[in-house]
Amino acid sequence: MTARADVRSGEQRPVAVVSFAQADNSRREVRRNEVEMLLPVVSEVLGRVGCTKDDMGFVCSGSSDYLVGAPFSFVAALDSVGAWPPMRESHVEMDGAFALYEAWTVLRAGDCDTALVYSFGRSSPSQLDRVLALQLDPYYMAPLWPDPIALAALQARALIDSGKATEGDFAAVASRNRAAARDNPKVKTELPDYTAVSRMLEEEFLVAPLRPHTVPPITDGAAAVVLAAGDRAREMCSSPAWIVGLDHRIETHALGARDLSASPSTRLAAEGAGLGSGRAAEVDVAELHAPFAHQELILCEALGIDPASGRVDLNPSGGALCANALMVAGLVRIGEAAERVINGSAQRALAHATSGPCLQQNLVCALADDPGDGEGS
Amino acid sequence: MAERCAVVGTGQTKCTAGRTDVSIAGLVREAAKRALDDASMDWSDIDAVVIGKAPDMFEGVMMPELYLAPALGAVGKPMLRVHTAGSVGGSTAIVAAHLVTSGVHRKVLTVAFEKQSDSNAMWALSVPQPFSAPLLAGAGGYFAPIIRAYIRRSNSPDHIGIKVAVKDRLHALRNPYAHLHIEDISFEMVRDSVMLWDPLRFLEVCPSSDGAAAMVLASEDVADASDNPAWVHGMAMRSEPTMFAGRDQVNPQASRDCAADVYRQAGISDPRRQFQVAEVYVPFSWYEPMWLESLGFAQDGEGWKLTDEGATSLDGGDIPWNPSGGVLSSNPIGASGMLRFLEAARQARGTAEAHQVDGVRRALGHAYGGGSQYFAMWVLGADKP
Amino acid sequence: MTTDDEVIMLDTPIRLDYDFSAGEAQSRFLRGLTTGKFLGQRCPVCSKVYVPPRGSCPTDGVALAEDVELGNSGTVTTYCVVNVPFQGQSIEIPYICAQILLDGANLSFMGLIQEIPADQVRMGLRVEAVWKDPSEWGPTMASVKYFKPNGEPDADYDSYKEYL
Amino acid sequence: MTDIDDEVLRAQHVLEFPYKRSLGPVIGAFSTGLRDGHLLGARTRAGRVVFPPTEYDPDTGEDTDGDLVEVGPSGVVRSWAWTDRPRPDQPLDRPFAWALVQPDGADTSMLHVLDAGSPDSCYSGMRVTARFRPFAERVGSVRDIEAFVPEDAT
Repeated sequence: MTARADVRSGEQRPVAVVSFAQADNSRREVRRNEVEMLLPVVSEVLGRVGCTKDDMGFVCSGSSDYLVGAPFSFVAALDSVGAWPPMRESHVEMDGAFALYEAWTVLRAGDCDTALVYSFGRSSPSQLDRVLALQLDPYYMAPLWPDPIALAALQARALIDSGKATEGDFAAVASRNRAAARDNPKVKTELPDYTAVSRMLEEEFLVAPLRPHTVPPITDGAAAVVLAAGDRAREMCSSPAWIVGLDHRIETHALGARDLSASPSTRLAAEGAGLGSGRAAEVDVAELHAPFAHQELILCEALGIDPASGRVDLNPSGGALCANALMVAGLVRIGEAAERVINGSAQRALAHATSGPCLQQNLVCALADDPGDGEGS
Repeated sequence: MAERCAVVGTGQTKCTAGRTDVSIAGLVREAAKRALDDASMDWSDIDAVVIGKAPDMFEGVMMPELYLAPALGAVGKPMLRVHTAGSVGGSTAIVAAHLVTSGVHRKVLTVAFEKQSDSNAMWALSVPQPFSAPLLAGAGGYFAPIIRAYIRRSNSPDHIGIKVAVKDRLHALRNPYAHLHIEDISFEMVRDSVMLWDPLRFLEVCPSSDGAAAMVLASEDVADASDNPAWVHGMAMRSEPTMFAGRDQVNPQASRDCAADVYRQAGISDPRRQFQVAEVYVPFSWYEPMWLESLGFAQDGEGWKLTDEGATSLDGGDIPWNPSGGVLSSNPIGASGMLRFLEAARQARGTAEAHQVDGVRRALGHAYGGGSQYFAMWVLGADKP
Repeated sequence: MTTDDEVIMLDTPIRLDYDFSAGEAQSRFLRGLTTGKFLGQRCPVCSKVYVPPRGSCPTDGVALAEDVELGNSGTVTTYCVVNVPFQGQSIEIPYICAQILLDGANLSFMGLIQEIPADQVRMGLRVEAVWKDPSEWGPTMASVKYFKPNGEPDADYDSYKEYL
Repeated sequence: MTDIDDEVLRAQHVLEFPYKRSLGPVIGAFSTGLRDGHLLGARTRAGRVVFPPTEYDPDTGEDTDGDLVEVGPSGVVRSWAWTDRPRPDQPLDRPFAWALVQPDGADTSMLHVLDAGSPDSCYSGMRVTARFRPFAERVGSVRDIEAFVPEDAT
């Protein structure tokens, strides 16, 4: 705002992801608390671009008090950054992907050139099946204490009923993601080693029609990203992952007022990010935040990506189905996608993050090795 | 890059100890609909919604933006949920303003609320944690020692806190939305109220309220077409750690840095003269003189003198502080910061009715939270920057 | 049916159980309490000693590495007199809640002051920890009953003014 | 206990509060209706009936009509998910199906449970009806409906 006279050009300067780091996604992090998990991640993400905390113009984080079981849990986490001298800092009670969105608006407004975004979430200490019931309408749904697998199962049933997918399709999604996760050293969620669809379909139902392979593991994790604008990004990174489009949309809340077999908010967010009208199918890699196997199919349909075509490398990280640290997994999707642009293995990438039951809220981020390569906002 | 931004609508609920006539959605809609009406807009006019509140444990609803999205007309739109402790209402407005200054959106609805009566504020603010030290005294017990340190440092006379408490409650009598309306408030009444956390008396402490606040923020083209926009001349946030060696909790560096940043943006060098009004987060009476100094309205050690001479009163003061009655008169925690930011907007727009200060050209809105470690401020002006 | 008969409130009790783990740094401090010791940690960058340690230096953002054992004595930097019966608190009011800076530490923590009339507590008062019987020591600050005056002359204001 | 657990202290932490929620006019009227054995929905400006009713149109945010309309008590299952392992505090302690039930006369569905004995008897589109708790046990909560049951079983 300060240099308004100089910068009111109408042109938005480009913003890029220049660094990404994540903790091991573990089934149960017992030894370290949230701050102790974050410390090495923040240190690594800054170190990769030769920065210290003092180089960051803005800091934004994402986390949830209910995962910790304590109010103001993000306050102590700030200690992992070392917020001294005082920092320009903010926090969303959401996945870190939405913290990244906030940081992106700050950088676009030209108030500063760099931002650190981080998030943390340990699901293992809590009764996650009960905690997540508290995300629901407190009058009509939460008093029934539905668990997240039950809600996802209602969505999976709706998808099957729509004729768009089968249980075999769910298993195929799980098989591909699990195979990919084997190559991801950050996934340590103790998943079964088999990937054969036939074997997966022999598993007993958790909540029908969902079997264990369609459900994410309880995961503890932390992640961080550095954003930079314009020339600063080019200084910090030889091939920044430019954010050429970023948008997110939310749907109504009552499950019974939604078509659970579709994701109109993902479609809208993709359009807003410049990846509508089939353009999402032209990216090299897509990291979709689909904690449940059937949700990847719903997202692909909304984005216009045909999983069978092989044209788009889908969830090369193994996806949230194999490592789903709450409040973290969305930011990890952006980090994983950006990493592939930064290391040159992809020119264009799509990252997606979700929030709420049955994909209620969805964010789409378009990344490219060329800042001019996008039509998004 | 940085587009101009203005407040074109404000709305708030009546604050009470328990808004038991409404649901959570009903509470936030009451504020949001008033803001939309004030802006002559409808739900469909809004591009994005930014909501803020303090810990989810207050209402026992995790990430309530999910449940509240349809109640705030956000379906099919972007929605963000901010949480930065007690400053959250102010931070939420700033996050919403960034959606406009970044050129991403033109019309943003921002809402903050707390429905503390669904649980109990004292419990929700300090849920006992395993292994942590037994809780000794609650929020007042955290801040009272800091106040004692201020009194020692400034050599302030003991009655200053009482004067602030009386002044803000007198202001509240002009504000129909305020929680506390103590018709016969007096120096003696405050002085004789029970000493809770010495040096803080019962009537020097904020209440626990239910309430919500909302604003419509707009881009320059939209604001130009509205009657009386309050333009954002500057906005800033600063945070520092809760506890570290050598921390000045009386006058935190984050507070001073945040003020310096927002003043630089708005071209403020003499806040007492250049502002006509300030709405500042004062949950405990003594925080008025402390923030008067920290925010540069008075020299170090002399903030209490402004209070003592009545400079901060609506009745004849040259720089009224908290014309709405402030946090001391209404404290729905998640909304409290936004109520400060909102009052600054009403003052700059000239819509503050019975608590309007004459001739406001620039107003300061301020919020803080945590252990005096999270700060959010904005400067609004009647004129386009 | 009368209006009095309408349902206007709903009870929705919520209980969640957590398996809380203290983390490495806090665990070391808590284990110290089980042996009657205050264990702090020193920041490798700024050399300041934090007790209780928080896992990292809040200003430098680095892990604290070096353990430091502190003594029992310290200084009241500031305090308040509590006159409100606080939830879960069984101490007779009024009582004194003080910020106590242990000798050798660079961060104060809140503690209870006893064995002195409330109106005689002052900033700069020198105090020492009164521990419970060793059989009652556990991984909690409750191993310390309270702090009491240790008889030393008051500390000079300049010695603790940075820790208010 | 492993060595790691020995190094790091752990304890059970209970986060518990008896929340009391005020309902406001629409949820209050719905709850009163439930207590009295009726299912009530709210009409939107576009003429759709939202069930369970909210003060607002779930798609647009517009106010709904304050006068609720009776729906059900029978309706159609829109989706269902069978569980053999009910969890604590869930409505039934024997195997059941979670279900989205759209009562006759409503345009949206409610999350509740279906007491149908076996997954083999469940299908989307099946007709069901609400089985209320005895009047003396009803308080105006969604749990005043014990479960939905197949209509042909009643």
